[in-house]
Order: sequence, then C-alpha cells, then structure tokens
Amino acid sequence: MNKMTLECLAHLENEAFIRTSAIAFLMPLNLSMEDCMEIKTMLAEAVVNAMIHGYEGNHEGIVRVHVSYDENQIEIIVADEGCGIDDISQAMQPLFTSKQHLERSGMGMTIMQTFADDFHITSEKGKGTVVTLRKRIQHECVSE
Amino acid sequence: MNKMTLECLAHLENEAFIRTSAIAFLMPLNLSMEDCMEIKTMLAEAVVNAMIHGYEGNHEGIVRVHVSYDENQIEIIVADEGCGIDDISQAMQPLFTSKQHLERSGMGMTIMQTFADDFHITSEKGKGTVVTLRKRIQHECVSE
Amino acid sequence: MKHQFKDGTLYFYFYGELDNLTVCNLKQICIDLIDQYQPKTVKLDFEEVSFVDSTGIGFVLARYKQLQKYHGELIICNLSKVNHRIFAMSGIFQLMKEERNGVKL
Amino acid sequence: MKHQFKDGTLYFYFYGELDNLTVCNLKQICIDLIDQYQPKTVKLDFEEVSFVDSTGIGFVLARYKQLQKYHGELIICNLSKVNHRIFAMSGIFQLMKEERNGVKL
Ligand SMILES: Nc1ncnc2c1ncn2[C@@H]1O[C@H](COP(=O)(O)OP(=O)(O)O)[C@@H](O)[C@H]1O
Ligand SMILES: Nc1ncnc2c1ncn2[C@@H]1O[C@H](COP(=O)(O)OP(=O)(O)O)[C@@H](O)[C@H]1O
Repeated sequence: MNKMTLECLAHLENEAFIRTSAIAFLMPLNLSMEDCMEIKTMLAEAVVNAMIHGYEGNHEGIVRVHVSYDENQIEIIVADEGCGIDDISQAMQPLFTSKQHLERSGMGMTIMQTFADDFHITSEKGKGTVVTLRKRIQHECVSE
Repeated sequence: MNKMTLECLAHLENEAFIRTSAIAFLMPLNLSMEDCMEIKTMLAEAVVNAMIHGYEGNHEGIVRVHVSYDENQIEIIVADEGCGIDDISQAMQPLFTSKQHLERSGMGMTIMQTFADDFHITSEKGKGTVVTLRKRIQHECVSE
Repeated sequence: MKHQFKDGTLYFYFYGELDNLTVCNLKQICIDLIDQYQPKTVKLDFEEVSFVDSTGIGFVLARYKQLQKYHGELIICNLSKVNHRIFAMSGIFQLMKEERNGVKL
Repeated sequence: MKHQFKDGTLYFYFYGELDNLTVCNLKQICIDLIDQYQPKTVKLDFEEVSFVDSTGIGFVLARYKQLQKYHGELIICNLSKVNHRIFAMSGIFQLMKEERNGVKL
C-alpha cells in the first residue's frame, strides 16, 4: 500500500506535471500502457476542470491530487476549492459544457466515467469540487 | 512564480517518484542538464535521509517536499517528522554517518551543501528535520 | 505542429502530448490558417500524437464549425486505437470522416 | 547490472539510475560475487550510469573495504563528468584508482 498527495497552483502548465508525477508514483505497479493512458486522461480531465471551471483560470487557486493504491485498486482524488457545480447531473451529460466560448467539448465527465471503474463527484456551490476515480488493478498471470 | 507540495509515505520506491515529479514541475524553466542533475541529486540526498535516518526505515512516516520558483531562484524544502538530529554540526561533517552498517557514506550533507547556492537545516530531537535548498537560476543570454 | 497546403487541402500534423496547454498554444495559429486558405478540405493528422483528451475533441469540433462557414470538410487522420476510442465517445464521427493512411474508414 | 570474471578481474557494469533503492537491490549480489571469486582486481564500470548519489559512494567504499580482506584492488571506470564530481567530493580517489576506456587517469 502506498499513497501520496500533491498540491499545486492552478497554472495550466502544472497539468502535465501532475500527469507525469502520478504515473511516476504508480511505476512500481507495472501498469499496462492502456491503463497508464486511461489514468493520464482521467487526471487531465479532472485537473483541467479544476483549473478552468473550478478556479475559472485564476492562477492562485490550489489543486489537490491524492493518489493511493493497494493490491486491488488505484484511487485518485482531485479536489479544488473553486466555484463548485450547480447541477451535477447536467454537468455529467455528454457534450454539456458551460464554457462553449473556450471550445470545451463537454466530454470530460463522460471520459472519466468511461475510464474509471468507479467514479463519483461531490460539489458545493462556492466551496469547491471533489472528484474520486477508482481503477481496479488487473492482475495478469505472469508466467515467470 | 509557481509552487507545489508533495507528500508521500517513506517508501524508498517513492524517492525516484519525488525526483521525477520535481523535475517535471520545473520543466517550464528549461533548466540545463547540469542544473537538473544537481537538483535531482540534492533531492535524492534529502529524501533518502528523511526516510532512512528520520524515520529509520518506518514506512508509515510522511515525507513532505515543497518546490517553488520565481524568476530568480528555485527553493526546495524537504521535511520529515522523524527522530531529528542531535548534533547538526557533526552531521554536516564529510564522511560522518550514524548508519555505517547500512553502508552509508556520510556524504549526503556535503553534496547538498556543494550543489545548493543556499543550504540550511533545522532539526529538533523527536520532532523532525527540515532541509531548505535554494538554487539561483542562471539566465542565459538566448539570442533569439 | 506542422502544416501544408496542397491541392485545396490544408493538412495539420500534430505530435506529442496534445494536452490543454498545447491546444491553447496552437489554436489561434490553426484558426488563422483556415481563415487564410479557406480550404475545401482540412485534414488533421494525429499519427504522432501520444496523448489527447477532451480538450482535443473540443478543438476538433470548433474547427469543424469554423469550416462550415466555407462549406469545407474536416477529416481526422491516423488516430491510434486509444485516441480513436476517446474521440468516438463524443459521437464526433457522425459529423466527420476518418482516414487511415489516406484511406477512408 | 552485468558482471564478468576474466583473468583474475571481476567486472561490474552498472546502468541507469543508481539510486538508493537500486543499490539496495544490487548490494548483496555484488558482495556474494566478490566473496565467491576473491578477485585480485574489481572494476566498477559507471559508463551507462545516468544518476548516482551518496548511496553510490557508500556502496563503493564498502566494496573497497570488503576487498581489503583479500588484498584486492578496486578501480572505478568511465565516470561521467558529473558523476566524477560527486565521487571526488568524498576524497575517494585517495583510496582507489580511476580508469577511462581502460586507461588509468
Ligand atoms: N471542478 C469543477 N468546478 C466547477 N465546475 C465544473 C468542474 N468540473 C466540471 N464542471 C462543470 O461541468 C461541466 C462539464 O464538465 P466536462 O464534462 O468536463 O466538460 P468541459 O470541461 O468540456 O466543459 C463544465 O462545463 C463545468 O460547468
Ligand atoms: N532527516 C534526518 N533525520 C535524522 N537524522 C538525519 C537526517 N538527515 C541526516 N541525518 C543525520 O546526519 C548524518 C549525516 O547525513 P549525511 O551526510 O546525509 O550522510 P549519510 O546519509 O550517508 O549518513 C546521518 O548519518 C544522520 O545521522
């Protein structure tokens, strides 16, 4: 069992750093390329959402990412103390976005839901948003 | 200006993760290979010390790493809440180690002091240790 | 990113990690090139793209809309399996065609 | 890590990041091989080592002491500039020789 927490400013350039760090942290698990890609993508979605929706581009905001694993699953929690989400079920709809002018696709939530084995989100208007993503670890039968 | 904090368990396998993360975080600075190597090495020294001296190999301990930069310098703080250091000036001596049986060289402090432009350490017996490392950023005259 | 204009088609070749920051940095260049050439066809090549997320989908959809002004066609080329899967979630292939190595899928 | 025993010399070739965890994993293997061969000379090759820290110095010093038992000699080979700088801080080259491409420095 292992865990880490990472906090950084809501600079968009920190998004790649968070992806790289999380994958470096999960290295001992020897994940498949596909699992790595899915984890990177989920993280990108959650972190970008915290930065551009939660903090609406305000660089002072702090994004908190918690990653942990045991032999069965990986848990990723991405939290912001930004504006929060008014209507979560609306936010979850594929192609729904409140930031059309920024060329957002509204697919972030759908991608997270598809790639996670377990996905949930809690949010309070004016307080912030917490996204929890879990992924089961596939134990391959290694024949060594 | 940018900053991040990273907390993780005192597993030795997390040391490589911390190095990788810090370098990923500093990516926007376009550091020279040499600066990268020096930063990686200082971090390795400080983090390994926290894990094997501070927590004496106890995996439950939490290592906290804070990295920040502005246009002039990078600051790295590595903190543990481990056993603390009795005699800091003794600990600073080249080749002094309290863990000879683990084949330690006693060179960690010397390496940090050599590679950092500014190095200091505070420690309280039974409370823990905080190492602060600063490195000035060389502004190269880029002719573009 | 590289681009090329040939026989009425404007090609964009992306590479590396096409994440939010990268897309933000490329967006305006693409918008301007499309407005400049007003091409019949735009092909977006993802062969060398190792990472894409929903920001990439938003970018492609926005270029699709931009091209509608000139009645131009948008074609997505050489998506890897995993990138295809991400794009497919959005139903984007209802709106535009996909090619692999110049052959329509 | 690879090793080779030839003409009374035991060679160890290290590669990649020789950090604390890696050294911990290799240590016992090296100790056992030295005890097994009791070689006249041990050469530690760092040509392919992209990272080394004070743990590496401790490891080298400990192998130096281990070899003293057999009156064996320890030689460090092909250190990069940055790795040399780290080793030199410890005064280690007062105790043992350094080689580059088989030539004593
Ligand atoms: N962390 C967050 N804080 C505030 N609002 C959010 C957050 N994450 C998502 N949202 C809201 O949910 C909507 C849908 O999110 P998503 O599916 O990721 O699409 P997109 O990011 O493309 O808009 C966003 O447009 C935004 O209104
Ligand atoms: N974080 C720490 N907590 C407790 N003791 C420490 C810490 N860091 C260093 N020390 C003490 O200082 C000594 C010298 O440290 P260092 O120069 O890094 O050498 P080494 O790690 O090889 O022993 C250590 O042997 C240990 O006794």
